[in-house]
Amino acid sequence: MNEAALLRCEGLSVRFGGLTALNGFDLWLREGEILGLIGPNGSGKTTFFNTLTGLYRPASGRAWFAGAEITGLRPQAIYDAGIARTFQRSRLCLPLSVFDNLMIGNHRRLSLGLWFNLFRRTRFAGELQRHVERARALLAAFHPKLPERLFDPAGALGMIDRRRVEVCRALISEPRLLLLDEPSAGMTHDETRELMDDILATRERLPGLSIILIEHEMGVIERVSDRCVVLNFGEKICEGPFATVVADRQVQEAYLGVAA
Amino acid sequence: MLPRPLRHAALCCALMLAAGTAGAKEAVKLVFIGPLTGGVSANGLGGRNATDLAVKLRNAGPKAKYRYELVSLDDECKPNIGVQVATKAAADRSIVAGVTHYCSTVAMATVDVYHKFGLPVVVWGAVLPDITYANDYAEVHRVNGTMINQNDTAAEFMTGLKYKRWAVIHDTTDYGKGHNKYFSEYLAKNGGRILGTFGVTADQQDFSAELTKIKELKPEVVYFGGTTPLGVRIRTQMDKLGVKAVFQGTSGIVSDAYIEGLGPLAEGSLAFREGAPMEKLPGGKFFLEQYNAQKYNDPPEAYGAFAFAAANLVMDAIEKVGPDRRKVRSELNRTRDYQSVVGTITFDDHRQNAVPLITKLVVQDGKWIVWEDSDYAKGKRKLVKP
Amino acid sequence: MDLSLLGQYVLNGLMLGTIYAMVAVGFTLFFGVLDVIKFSHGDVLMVGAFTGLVAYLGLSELGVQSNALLSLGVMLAAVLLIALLGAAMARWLVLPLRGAPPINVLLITLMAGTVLREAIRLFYPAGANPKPFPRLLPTDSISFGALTLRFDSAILIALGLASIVAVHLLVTRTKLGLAIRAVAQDSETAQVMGMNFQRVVLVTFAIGSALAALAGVTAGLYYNEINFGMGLLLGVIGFSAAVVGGLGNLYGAILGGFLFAGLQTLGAVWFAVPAYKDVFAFAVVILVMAWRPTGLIAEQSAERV
Amino acid sequence: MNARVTQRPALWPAFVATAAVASFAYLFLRAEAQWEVAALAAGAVVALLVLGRTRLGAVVGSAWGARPTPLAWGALLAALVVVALFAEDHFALLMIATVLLYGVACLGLTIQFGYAGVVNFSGAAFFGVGGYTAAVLATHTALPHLLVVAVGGVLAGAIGSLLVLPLLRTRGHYAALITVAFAILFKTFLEVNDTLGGPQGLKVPGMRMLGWSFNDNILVGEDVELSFYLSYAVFSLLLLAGALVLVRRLERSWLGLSLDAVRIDETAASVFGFEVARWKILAFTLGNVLAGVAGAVYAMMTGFVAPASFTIAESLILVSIVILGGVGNPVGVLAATALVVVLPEKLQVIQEYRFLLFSGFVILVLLFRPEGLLPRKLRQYLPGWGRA
Repeated sequence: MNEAALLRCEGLSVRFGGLTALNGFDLWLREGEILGLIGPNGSGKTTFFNTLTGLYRPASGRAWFAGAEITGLRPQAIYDAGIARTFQRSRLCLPLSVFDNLMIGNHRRLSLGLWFNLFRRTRFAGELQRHVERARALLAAFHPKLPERLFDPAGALGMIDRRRVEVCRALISEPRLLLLDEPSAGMTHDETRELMDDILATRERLPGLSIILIEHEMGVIERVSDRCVVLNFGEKICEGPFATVVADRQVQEAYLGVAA
Repeated sequence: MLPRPLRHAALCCALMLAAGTAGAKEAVKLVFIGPLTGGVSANGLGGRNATDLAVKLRNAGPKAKYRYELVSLDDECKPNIGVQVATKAAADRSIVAGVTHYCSTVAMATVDVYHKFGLPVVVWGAVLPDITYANDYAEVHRVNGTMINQNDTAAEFMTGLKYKRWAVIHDTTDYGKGHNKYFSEYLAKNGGRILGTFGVTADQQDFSAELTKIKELKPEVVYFGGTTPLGVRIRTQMDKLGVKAVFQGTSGIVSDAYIEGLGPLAEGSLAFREGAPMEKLPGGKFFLEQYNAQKYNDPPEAYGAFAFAAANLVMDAIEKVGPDRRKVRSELNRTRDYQSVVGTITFDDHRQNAVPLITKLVVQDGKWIVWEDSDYAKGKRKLVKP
Repeated sequence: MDLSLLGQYVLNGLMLGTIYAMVAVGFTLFFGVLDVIKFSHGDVLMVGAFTGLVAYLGLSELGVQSNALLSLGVMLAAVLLIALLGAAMARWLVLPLRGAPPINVLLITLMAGTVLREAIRLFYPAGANPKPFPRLLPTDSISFGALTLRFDSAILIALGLASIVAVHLLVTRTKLGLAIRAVAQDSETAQVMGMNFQRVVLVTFAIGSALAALAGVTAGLYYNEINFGMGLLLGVIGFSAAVVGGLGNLYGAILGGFLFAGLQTLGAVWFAVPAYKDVFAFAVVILVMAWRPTGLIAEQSAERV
Repeated sequence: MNARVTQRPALWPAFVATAAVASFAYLFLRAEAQWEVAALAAGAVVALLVLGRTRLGAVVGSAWGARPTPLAWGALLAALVVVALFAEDHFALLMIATVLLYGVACLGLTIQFGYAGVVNFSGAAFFGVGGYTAAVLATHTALPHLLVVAVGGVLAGAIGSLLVLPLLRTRGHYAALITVAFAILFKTFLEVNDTLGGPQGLKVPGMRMLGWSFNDNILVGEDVELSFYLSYAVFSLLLLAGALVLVRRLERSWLGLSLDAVRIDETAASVFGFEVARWKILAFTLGNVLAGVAGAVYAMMTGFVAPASFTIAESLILVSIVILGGVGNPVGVLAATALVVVLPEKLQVIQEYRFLLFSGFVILVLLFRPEGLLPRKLRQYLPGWGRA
C-alpha cells in the first residue's frame, strides 16, 4: 500500500537542545484520505506539521511527498510541492483585507516581476480581475456569506470566519495535502460543527485532496477522519480507525495521564 | 571702543533710555548666528548675549542714528542648518549685516551664501583659516584670529620654556584637526618633538586608553586641540592615570567652564587666545561689567568679547555710511586700526583681522591670568619641569 | 608591551566595562519584561549623575563633612529619585503604548530622553557646561611600573560589579524576581496566575533606572566631570552591549558590556588614530550580529508557531 | 461586484481640500510672527479633528480612492502654484525644496520600514552617501549632473547591500542595532578619515542641466529676479512626484502585498512560498536608492556636505517622520516631513527652547495618536477598488 502513499515519513525525529519533540515518527497517507492526528498537549503534533512544512529541520528521518523526497526542504519549496497548512494560533494578516490574505495563499500564481507590477498596470488589472473572481468563487463555495466580506480587513471578521478564511487561504493554492492545526481552537461547539461541515463539503468537491487534522475534540475526529494516529511524548503510540484507537489502553492512559 | 559719554549713558538706566529713544529713529536689523542648542551651545549663547548687549548699549546711547534690532538664529553647529538660517538672514533685505558663526564647518558652508546674497558678515568665533583665506568674498570678515597665529606663538613660546617632547591630543572636528596641523608645523620649525598624536571623537568620555599610551611616551607637555568639555575630561583623567606633564590647550579651553569643571586641577594649564588680554584694555573691563549687569544666564565665554566687538564694528560702519549692504561692506573692508574691546582691528586683503598679538594665558588660583603677570612668569611658581 | 602596561589597559577596560554593563543590564531588564527598548536610558543615567551632584551640594550646604556620608547620600538620592523617574516613565510613557508597535516606544522614550537632556542643559545653572563632580573617594594610588591603581577606581569597579550581582540575585532568587521572570516568559499567563502585571513592570523599570543612576554617579566619581550630553553615547553603547550579548539575558548584557569596553580599548591601542576605535567596535558589532543573529547568548524562547 | 466603480463620487470636495492644504502651506511658510504661527498651528489641529469627526474626511478620501489621476494632477498643480508664489523668496523656496527632498528620503524609509518592516536607523547615512557622491563626481568628473544624481542613488543602494546579510539574519531590535552601528560608524569614519574632506566636509558645485545652471537667479525682463532656488524647488517637486508614484504603485501591486506579508508574519509568509530574503533586499535597496538620490540633490542645493549633517540624530529624525506621518502612508509621511522640517524653523523665535518643545510635541502625538497623523488604509489595487 505504501506505493500508493501521497505522503510517507520514516523515523522523523526533531530535537530542541535536550528534549526530543518527535521521536522516530513513521507515517503514511493515501491520496484523498483524511487522517486525524491526536494526542495530549506537547505530544509533538504541531512539531510534526512544522517539520513537514520545513520550518524545523528533522534531526533524523526522511519524508517523501508525491514520490519526491522533501526532507529538509525550505518552506517555499514544500509549498510549491503542494502542501498547505493552517496554524493553531490563527495567523491571518489581520491588518490586511480578506482578499489580500487569500492572495498570500495564492502566492504561487501571482506575477511578481518588478516591471510588470510597476509599469504594466493594465495587464496587472487584468490579472487582478481573474484572481478576484477565483477568490470570490472559492469563498462562495466554502460559505455563501463570505464573499461579501472579501474587501473587509481580516481583523474585522469573527472567529469562525477567520478560520474559514484561513482554510481558504490554504486551499486557494490548490494543494494536494492540507494540514489543519486545531481548527476548532477558540470556537464554540456549534461553530466547530459548522466549520467541519464546510471542510467535509470541500472534501466532497475535491475528492483528490488529502487532509491531516490535528484536533482535541474527539467528536470532530470521529466525524471526519478515516484513520487516526495518536502521538504521545513525540512517539506514535497507536494507529487505526477512530473506534480502535479510542479503545486502546495506552491511548486512554495517555489522555487520563493528562487529565490527572 | 565706545565713546565715554555713551558709557555713562549706558551705566545709568540703559533699557529705559532705549525704550524712550525708540520709535523716533529708523530701525535697522542685524543678525546674529551661532550654536544656541547642542554641545557647544554655551559659546553660542555667550556670543548671542554679547551681541545683544552691544545692541542694547548702542540703542541706549543718544548718539545712535538708528534703532538697531537684533535677529538671532540658531545654526545648531550643523552645516546644513547653517546654510538654511544663513539663507533666511541673507535673503531678508531688511537685514543689513551679520555677526556670524562659532563652528568652523558651519562658517565654511555658509560663506558662499553670504557672498551670493551680498550680506556683509563679521565672523566672531570660527577659527579655521580657510573661512577667510580659501575664498575672496568681500562680504566675509573675521575679527578673531585664526589658529595659525595662535599656534605660531604657542610653539615659539613653549619651546622658549625649554620644553622638547610633546604628545598631541586633538578632537576630530575641524577645530581640533586644524590646531593639530598648524601646531605640529610650527613646533617642527621651533625644534620641538612630537612623540605621538591622538585624534579622538568630540563626544568621547573615556580617554584612559589614549592616556595610558601617552604615559608610556613620557612627554613633557600634552598639547590639546579642542574645546572645554573634552579638555576638562582629558585633564582630569591625566591626573587619574598619573600622567605628569604640562597641559597646554588652545583658545577652545579659555573659558570659566574649564576652571569650574576642573577646580584645583586646572592650576598651571596653559592656553593661547588671539586678541589683547581683555582686562588690559579699557573697553574690556567695561564689557565685563556691562555683561554681568545684564544678568544673562550664561557667561560670555572666550569669544563673547569678539562677538561684542564685531557687533560694534558693524554698527559703527552703519552709523557712518547708512543701512546699505554694499556701502557697509566696503566700509567694513576698509577697517583699519579700529579700537575694540579685543584690541585694534585691522583687516588684511582677505578681510581677516591681522591680530597683532596673541595672549598667553595660564590658570593661577582658579583664574585665567595673562602669563606675563603670573607667578609662573615671575618664577614664584613652577610648571612641571622640562 | 610589558606586563604592568597591559595591566593598566585591563584595568581601564574593566572600569569602562563595568559602567557599560550597568547600563546594558537596564536595557535587558526592560526588554525582558516588556519587549521594549527604552532609548532614554542614557539620559536617565545623566540625570542620575546630576541628581547626585545636587545632593552633594545640598549635603555640603547642611555642613556634612565626612566623604563616606556624602558619597552614601549622593548614591541614595540618585538611586531613589531615578528609580521613581524610571517608574514614572514606564507608567506614563511606556505602558500606555502597549499594543502599539515597539518602534513607537523606542521613539517616545527617545524623545523623552531629549526632553531630559535639554531640560538639564537649559534649566540647570549653566547646564550647557561640564560640571565638576566631587572627589569623594580616597584618591591615593599604588603604582607598579606603568600601572597606576587608584583606590577610587578599585572601589567603583567593586561597587559596580556588586550592584550588578545584587540585581542578578534579585531577579533569580527573590519572589519579586520570580514575578519578573514569569512576566518576561509570558505576560498573559503571568497575569492569569494573578500577578499584578503593571506593578511588576513598574518595579522592573525602577530597578533598571536605579542601576543607571548608580552608573551615572559612578561615572561622575570616576571622571570627576559630568555634562548634559554624557548619556548619549553611553546609551547607544549600553543598547549595543545588551543586544550583542543577547536581549533579555543578564549574563549577555554583562558580557556585551565588557566585550564592548574591550573592543574600544583594543581599538585605541591598535590604531594610530584612536578615534577609529568606535568605527572598529561598531564594525565588530555588525559582524557579531551577522554571526549570531540573536546575540552571543541567544534568546531561549524558540518562536511559537 | 466588479472592481471598477459604478457611481463616481464627486471630485470637487477633494479639489477644495487640495486648495485648502496648498493655501495653508503658503500661509504657514509666510508666517513670521509668533502669533501667526500659533494661530495657523491651532487651525491645522482643529481642521484635522473636524476631518476626523465629520464625514468630510471620508468624502475626500473616497474621491481620491475613486479617481486619483485628476486629483493627483490637481495636487501637483497646486504645489507648483505655491512654489510660483514664492518665486522671489529664496528662503521659502529653500525650505520647500528641503521638505520635498527629505520627503523623498522618508518615502524610501517607508518602503523599508512601512512595508517590508526593515527598520533603518542609518537613513541619514545613505542620504549622506548620495551627497558625498555628488560632491566628488560633480567636482572631479564631467558627468552630466542628472547622471551624478542617479549614481548617488545607486551607490547608496550598493553600500546598503553591505548590511543586507546581517539584516537578513536578524529581526526587530537586533536588526535595528545593525543600522544604529552603521550610522555611527559612517559618521565617525568620514570625520576621522581625511580623503573625503574630513570634518571640514566638501564643497559641492551647483547643479547644471542642459547648460542650465541651477545656481543663478532667473531674470525675467529687467527688474524681476526669480530666486535660483526656484529651479531646485521645481526639480525636487518632480523628483518627489516620481517617488510618490513609484511608492504608490509598489504598494498597490503584488509587490506591496508580498512586502506586507513578510512584515506582518515572516513565518507564515515563508510557509506560503514567499522568498523573505528577496523582498527584504528589494525594499532595503530601493529605500536607500531613494535616500541617496535625495541626498545628492540636497547636497548640490546647499553646496556643502560635512559629516556633522549625517549623524545618527538626523537618522532618528527621519524615522520619527515616518512614524509621525503614519507608518506606510506616503501622504502622511509628506505631511510629517513638512511639520518636522518647518516647525523647528518657525520656532526660531524661542531659540534654545526649540527642541525641548519639539520633543514634547512628538511625545504628545505618540500618546494620543499612536497610529500617526494619517494612518494607512487598506490596500487599493485600483482606482475605486473594493466597493461591493
